[in-house]
Amino acid sequence: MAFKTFAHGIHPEYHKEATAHKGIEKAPIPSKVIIPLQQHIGKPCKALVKKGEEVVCGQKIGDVEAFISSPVHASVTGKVLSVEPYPHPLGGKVEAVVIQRTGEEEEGPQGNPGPPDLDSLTPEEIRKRVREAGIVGMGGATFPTHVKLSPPENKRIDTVIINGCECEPYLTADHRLMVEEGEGVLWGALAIKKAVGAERIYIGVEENKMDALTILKQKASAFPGIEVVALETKYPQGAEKMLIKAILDRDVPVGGLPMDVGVVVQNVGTAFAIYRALKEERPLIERVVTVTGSGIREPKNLLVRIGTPFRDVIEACGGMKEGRKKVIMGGPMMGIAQMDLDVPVIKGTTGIVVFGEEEIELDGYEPCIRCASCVEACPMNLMPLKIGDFGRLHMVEEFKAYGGMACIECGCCSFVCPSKRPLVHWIRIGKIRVREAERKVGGS
Amino acid sequence: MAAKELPLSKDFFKGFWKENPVTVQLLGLCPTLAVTNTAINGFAMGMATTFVVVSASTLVSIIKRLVPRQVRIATYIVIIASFVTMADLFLAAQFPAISKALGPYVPLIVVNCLILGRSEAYASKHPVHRAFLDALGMGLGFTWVLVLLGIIREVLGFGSIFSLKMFGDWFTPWIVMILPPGAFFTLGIIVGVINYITGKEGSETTCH
Amino acid sequence: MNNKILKMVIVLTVTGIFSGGILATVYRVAEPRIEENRLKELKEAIFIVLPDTVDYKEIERNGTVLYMGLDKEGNTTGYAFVSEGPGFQGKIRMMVGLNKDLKHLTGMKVLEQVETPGLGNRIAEEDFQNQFKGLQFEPEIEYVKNKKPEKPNEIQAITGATISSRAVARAITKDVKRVVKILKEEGSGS
Amino acid sequence: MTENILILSILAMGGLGVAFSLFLAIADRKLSVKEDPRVEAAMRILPGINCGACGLPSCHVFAERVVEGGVPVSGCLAGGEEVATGLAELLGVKVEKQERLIAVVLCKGGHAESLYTAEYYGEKTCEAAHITGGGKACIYGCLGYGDCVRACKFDAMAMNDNGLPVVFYDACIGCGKCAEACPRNIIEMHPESHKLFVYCKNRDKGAVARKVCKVACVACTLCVKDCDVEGGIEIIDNLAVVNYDKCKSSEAATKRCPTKCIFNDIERLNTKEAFYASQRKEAV
Amino acid sequence: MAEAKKDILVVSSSPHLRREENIPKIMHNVIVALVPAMAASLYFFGLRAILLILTSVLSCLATEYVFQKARGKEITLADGSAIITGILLALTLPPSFPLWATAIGGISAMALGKHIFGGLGYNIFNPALVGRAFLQAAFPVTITTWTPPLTMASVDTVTTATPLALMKFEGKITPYLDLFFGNISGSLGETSALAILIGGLYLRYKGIINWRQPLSYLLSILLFGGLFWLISPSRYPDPLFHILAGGAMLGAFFMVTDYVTTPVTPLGQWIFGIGGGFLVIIIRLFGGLPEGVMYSILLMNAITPLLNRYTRPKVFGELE
Amino acid sequence: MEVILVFLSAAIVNNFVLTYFLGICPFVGVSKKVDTALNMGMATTFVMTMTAAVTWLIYHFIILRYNLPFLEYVAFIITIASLVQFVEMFIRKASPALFRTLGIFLPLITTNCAILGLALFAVLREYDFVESIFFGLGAGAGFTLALVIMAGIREELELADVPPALRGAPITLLVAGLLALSFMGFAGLLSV
Repeated sequence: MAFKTFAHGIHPEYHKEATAHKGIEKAPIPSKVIIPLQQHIGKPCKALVKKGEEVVCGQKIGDVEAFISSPVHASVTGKVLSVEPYPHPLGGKVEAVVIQRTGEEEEGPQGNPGPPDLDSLTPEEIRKRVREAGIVGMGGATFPTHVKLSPPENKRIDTVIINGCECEPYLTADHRLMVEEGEGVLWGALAIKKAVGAERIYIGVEENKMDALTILKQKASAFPGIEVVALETKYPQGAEKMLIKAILDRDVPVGGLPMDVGVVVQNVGTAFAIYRALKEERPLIERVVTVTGSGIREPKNLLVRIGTPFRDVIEACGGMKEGRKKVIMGGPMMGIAQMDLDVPVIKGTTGIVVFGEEEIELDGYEPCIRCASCVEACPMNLMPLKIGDFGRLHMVEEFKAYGGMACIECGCCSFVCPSKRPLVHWIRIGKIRVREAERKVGGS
Repeated sequence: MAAKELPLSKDFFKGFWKENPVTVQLLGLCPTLAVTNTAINGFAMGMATTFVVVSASTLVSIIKRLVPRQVRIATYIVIIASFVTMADLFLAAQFPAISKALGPYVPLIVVNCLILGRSEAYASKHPVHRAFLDALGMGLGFTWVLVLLGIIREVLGFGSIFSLKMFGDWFTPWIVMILPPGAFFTLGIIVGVINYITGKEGSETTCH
Repeated sequence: MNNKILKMVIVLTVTGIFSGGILATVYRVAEPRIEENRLKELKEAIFIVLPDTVDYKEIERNGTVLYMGLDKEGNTTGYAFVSEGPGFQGKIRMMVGLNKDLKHLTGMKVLEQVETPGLGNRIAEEDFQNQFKGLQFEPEIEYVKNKKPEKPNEIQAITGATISSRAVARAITKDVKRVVKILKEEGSGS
Repeated sequence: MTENILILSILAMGGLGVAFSLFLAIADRKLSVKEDPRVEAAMRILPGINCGACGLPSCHVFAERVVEGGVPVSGCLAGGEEVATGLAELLGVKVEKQERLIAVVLCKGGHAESLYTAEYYGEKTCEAAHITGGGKACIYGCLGYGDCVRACKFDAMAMNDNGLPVVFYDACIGCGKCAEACPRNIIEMHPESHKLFVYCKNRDKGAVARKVCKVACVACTLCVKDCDVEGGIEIIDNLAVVNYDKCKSSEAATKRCPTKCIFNDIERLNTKEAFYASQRKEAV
Repeated sequence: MAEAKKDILVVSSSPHLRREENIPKIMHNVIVALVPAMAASLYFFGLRAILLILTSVLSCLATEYVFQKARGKEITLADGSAIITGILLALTLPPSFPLWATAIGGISAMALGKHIFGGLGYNIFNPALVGRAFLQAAFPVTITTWTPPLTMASVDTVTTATPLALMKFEGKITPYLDLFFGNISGSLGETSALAILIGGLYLRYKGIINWRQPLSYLLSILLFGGLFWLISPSRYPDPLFHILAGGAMLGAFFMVTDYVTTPVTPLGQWIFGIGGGFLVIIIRLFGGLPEGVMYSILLMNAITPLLNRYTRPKVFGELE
Repeated sequence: MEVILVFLSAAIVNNFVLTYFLGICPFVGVSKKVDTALNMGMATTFVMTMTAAVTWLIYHFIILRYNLPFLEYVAFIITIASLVQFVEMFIRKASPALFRTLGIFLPLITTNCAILGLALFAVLREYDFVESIFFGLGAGAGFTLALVIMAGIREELELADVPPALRGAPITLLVAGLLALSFMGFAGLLSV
C-alpha cells in the first residue's frame, strides 16, 4: 500500500518500541517548579507575581500586552521563591518564576462545567480562551496558538491539518495521546476548524502508528468532516510544509506560512490542550513528555507539570545510567542538547532523550566527498553541502543565493552525510550571519 | 618615488630571485610555457627577451620626459615592437633553425608584460643606468627560469639536455612533458616549490 | 586642450617615423641573409629528395611551382615539388622528389609539420622518409600497420601515429598525380 | 627599391601614428569622462590590504569616499597617523586627532578558573559552540576557540595557555574585527585613556556567578565604594560596570576585589614580546 | 582545568542521530564491486593482470602516504579511496603495459589528480583518469600496444588492435558476444562488459550509486551513436557496439558515478551523463583517437563546478 | 561550413589558452570568480573580433601592398593598443554600468598576448577576411570557455584544502595542465 508523502527525506531508525506501548503515567508533582516567562515564540511575559507571594495551581503568573505572546501559569500551588534569570532548555538564561510547592496533590482548576458543546462558542471566544490558557504549539515550535487561529482577513483558510506524524525518532508522546485521548484530540480539532472557519479537517498519522490510526478512524466516524490520513513513515513528515505537501499537494512558498495556501496545521498535543482549555477550562500546566533513550533506566511517557526540572523527570524514570551522556530536549533530529539538568520542562518539551555513551556521535568530520546524499535527502530541495560551507565561511551573499534561509533545520543532511559533517550547525551560523548582515543594512 | 637610494647591485640582482619576473611576479607566462620544450629554445627566448627589455628600458628611460601621459603606453609599445622586430630579423638571419622553432612566439615578446611592466613601472621613473641594470637583471632572471624549465622538460620529454642524449636506450621519453600539459605542470610545480622555499602562501599575478 | 592633442600626435608620429625608418634600415641589412637562408633550405631539400642533383631549375606550370633537378652534366635528374595536406593537428608540408620517367618517387622530406612530438612528428625522421625512395604511387600510396610493407606502393605507418602517416600518404598521392598530369601534358604538348 | 622601403615604411608608420593618435585624441575629446585623479593618488597612500577596519569593503572604496569627503582622512585605522597625514596633505584638510582604540578582552575565566558542566562536540569555533551553549558553565564567558584571533589581520592577538585570548597592546590597531567576531561580546574597543576594566561579563547573582567561575564579578560593590570618583563604577544587573564618563582610571578600586576581576592599567603590559616570553616559560 | 565530572554531559548541535554509512564503508563496497572486473581480467590476461593491479594500487597508496605524511595529515590509506584509484587505473591499462610506467601512472594519478587539491573530496578530476591521461600523453605508443587475451587463439601476432581501433582504422566490427564476455583485446578491465555490469548492479543494489548517471551516460551513447548509425550505417558502427566496446561500461558504472568529480544536483547529473556520452561518440567517430571515454569524463569533470552552479535545484516552495 | 570549422577549431580543438599558451596572464589573474571571468571573456572576445577585422585590413592594404613585412608587429600592436583604448573610452561613455563590470579588464587586454597572437596567426594561416573574423570570434569563445571553466574550478578550490605553497598561481597552472590534458581528447577532431 502506497501512503501519501513528500519528496526526499530520510528513513532513520525510529527506536520507538521502548515507549510506544507504555501508557501515559502521571509524574510525581515536583517540590519546586521553574516557570520561564518565555516559553513561546514572541514577546516574553512580565511576571505578575513577586517573590514571597502565594500562588495557586493554574493561576496566571506572567503575561504581556502583545498579540504574539502567550501567558504562563503556575503549575503547582505554593510560594514564589524568586523571579530571576534561569537556565532555559532552549539555551541561555531567561527570566523565570521559581515556585516552592506547598499544596498537596492538587489537580488544578478542572471540572468547571464549561460549555457543553462547541456550538455555544464563537470563534472569537475560542481564540480568547485559547490565549488565556497559554496554549502554544506543542510539537516543539511553541508558536502561540491563538495567533495561528486568527488568520488575517485576506487569507481564507479551507483546511485544518492535525499533525499526528511524530516523525522524530524515539518520541511517542503524541502517539500515546492519540491512542488514549483520541476523542479529546478530535474535539480540539473541531474547535480549531470552527475558530478559523475551515471546511475540513485532516489528521495525518504515519503508518508506523497503526493502533492510533485505527482508533482515530473509528472515533472520527462520529465527527463530521474529519478525515484520518495514513502517511508514509518518513522523516520529516511532521514538518508543516512537508505535511501539507503530502496531504494536500500544496507548496507553501519560501518564507511563507501554511495560511498562504489556506491551511492551518496544529499538533495533536495542541488540539488536546485546546480541548482541555475549552471543555475543562484548564490552562496549559502539564504536558506529555516521552522520556527515553539508552541512558534512561525506565523509559516512560509521562504527564509532567510545566516547570518540573529535567532532573526530577529523569528521576521519575529511574534515573540515568552511568557514564558520559547526552540529554536532549525534543527528538534526536531537532532537539537541543542540554548542558545542565536544572532546566525546566516547558510547553514545547515533547521529550527528553538521554543518549548513553554508545549513542553519542564522535566528534570531528571528514572532507565532503560530494556524494550528494544531502541533496537527495533535503526535503526543502536545497544543496546542504554548499550552504553549509557558505555558512561556515560566512559567505553571506552566496548563502542567500543558494536559498539557505529556507532551511528548516530538520537535520536530514547531517544525518545522511557519510563524512559526518555538521551541516545544520553551519547553516545555523549562516542564518545568523545573514540576519546580522540584514540588520546592518537596515540599520544604516 | 625612489626616496631611498638603493645600491645599484640590488637593482640588478632582485630580478634573479626576490622579484623574479616568472616565479614571483608571474609575468610573461606565454613564452615561458610555449617555447621551453627544449633548453636551447628557452635560452634563445630568454636572450631575445633580455635584449628587448634592456633596449626598451634604456630607451624609455632616456626619453621619459618627452612623452606625454596619454600616449605613454602607445609610445612604449611601439618602441618595444620595434626592438622585437629587430630581434626577430636578427634571429631569422643568423639562427634560422631557432627562429623557426620559436615561430610566432618571438613577435609575442611585444606583449610580454615583463617588458611593458619594466618600462612603465621602473624605467619611466628611474635614471638610465638604473633602468639598464634593472632590465638586465630582470631579463637574466627570466632567462634562467626558462632554461631551467627547458632543461626539465627536455630531460624528461626527449631524454637529453641541449640536445645531448642523457640516458641509454632503456629510457622511454615522457612525451607529455613537451606537450602543453607538461609545460603547465612543470611551471606550476616550480612556482610551488619556490613558494615553499620562500615560505610565501599563494601568489597572484601582477600583470597589467 | 588642442596643444595636448598636438603633442600627442607629434610624439606618436615621430615615434612611428623613427620606428619605421630604423626598422626599414635593419630590414635592408637582414633581408638578404634571410632570403639566403630560405634558398639554402630549399636547395638542401631538393638535393635530398632528388639524388645526384647539384643544381635545380625553378619552373612554373599553371600556378604549380616545380623544381627540375640537374646533375653535374646538366641532365635532368627528376622533378621536385612541394606537397601539402592536413595532418593530425595542422598542415604538413613536404618536398617530394619524382623520378625523370614519372614512375616512382625518389624521396621525401618534411619541411613543416606540427604533429604530436614523439608520435606524429616521427614522419620527419629518416626511417620514415626513406620509405619513399623508389615508392610507387599507382594506383595510390597505401599504408600498412605493424608489419613490413609487401607491395611496391606500400609504406609502413608509424606505430601510434596512423593518422599522420595516412595524411602524408594521401597528400603525396594527391599532389603527385597532379604534377604528373601537368608534366605529361607538357611532354605530349611539346 | 631600397630607398623606397625606407620612405614607404616611414610614411606608413608615420601615417599610422598620425591616424591613431588623431583618432584617439578625437575619441578622447568626444568620449572623455572625468575621474578624479586624487582617487588614484589616495590609493597609493593607503595600505591596500582591504582589511575593512574603516567599515568599507575595500581600500578603493575608502579612497573614493575620502576624496568625496564622505569619511575623515583619519578613517583608515590600519594606516594610522602616517596615512592620515598623507591623505590630509593630498586633500588639503587638517587631521583631526583621533585617539587610538585598543581591543580589551573582558573575561579572565580560562580553563583554570571556570567550571565546565558539559563537553562540547562539534566545530571548534566560538561561533559554533555558542549556538549549542558550549561546555563552560558560565554562559557569558569566553568560549576559548579563538575566533577573535583568527579574525585579527594584524597578528595582534593570540590564545594563551589558559584558553583565553590576549591582545598585544603594541600591535593592535583598533580595527574591531575581534570584537565583531566574538559571539559573546566579551571584547570591547576602548580608547587608550581607559585604564580601569572589570574583566567579567557575568550578570548572574553573586552566588551563582561564583559557582561557575573563580574570577567572576560577584557584585560585592567594594570597587564601587573604593573608586576614586564617586559613581565611577556602578552595579548594573549584578555586574560592576565602569562609567568612563566619570572615571577612566582608578588604582584604589581594584585593591579589595574578592575575586580579582578588576584591574587598572594592565593592558599595556600585554606586548607581543612579553606574551611569547611568558608562554615559553610556562612551557618549560 | 575544571574537575572532570564523572557524568559530564555532552552538548552538540542537532541532529544527534547519524546514519551508519561512512566513507570507508562506501569505498570498500566499491572495491567489492570491482572484484568481478578484476576476476575477468585475471581470467583473460593471467597473472600479468594481478601484477599490474598490484603495482598500480601500491604506487597509489605510497603516493597518498607520502603526501599525507608531508602535510602532517591523518594517514587515511585504510579508507580505500587510494585503492580504488589504483584498481581503476590498472583496469584501464593494456595488459602488456610495463610495470614501471604503471607506477608512474599511479603516482601522477594521486599527486596530480588528488593531492595537489588537498586530498579526498577536493579533487576536480577523476584521479584514475588523470593518471591514465597522463600515461596516454607520456607514452602514447606503449599504451596503445595491445596483447590478445589468453583465450583468443592467435598465433601469428603478438600485438593486436582493440575492437575500437579495428573499427576506426580498418572498419571491422567485433562480434557482440565476444565484446560482452570480454574475449577481446583491450584494457584489463574494460573487456568484459558482463563483469562490469555485475559490479555496477551491486553498487546500485547497495544504494551507493544512483541510476541517473550510468543510465544517462549509456543512453546518450546509444542515442548519439544511433543517430550517426542511422545517417550512415555503412560508415558508422551501430550503437550497441559503442556501448559494449572500449571503456564505456567501466566509465558508466565506476567513473561517471564517482562522487567527488561529478555534479551533485539531479539535473547536473543528467547533463553530465548526456554530455559525456555525446563527447564519447564525437571523439570516437571523428577524433584522432579510437577511444573517447576517458576524455569525455575528464572534460565533463572540468565543467562539473559550473554544472553544480547553474543547476541548483529549485527550493521547495520557491516561486518561478 | 569552412568558417564554422575555423570557429570550432579556434574555440575548442586548438584552444588558444590550453594549446598555444596565449592569454595565460589574464587566465591566471582573472579566473577567481565565474562572473568576472565571464565578463572578461566577453570583453576579450569583442576586442579579438574587432582586432581580427582591423589587422586583416591593415595587413592586406598596407603591409602586403607595399611589401613591408617587418612593420607587421609594430603596426599590429599599435592598432590593438588604440583599439582597446577606444573601446574603453566608448564603453565608459556609452554605458557606465557596463564599464564598471568590464572596464577594469580593458587595460589588461592590450597586453593579452592572445590578441596579438590572434592577429599573427590569422596572417600565418592566410585566412580571408570573413575567416579572420570567425577566427577572432572562435579564439575569443575558446578563451572565454577556458577562463570560465577555470573560474568554476577555482571557486570550488576556494573551499579545498590546497597545500599552502600551491595556492594561487601554482594550482591554477596545474589545473590548466589537467585541462590541457583533457582537451587533448579533441586532438585531431577537425583535421581528419
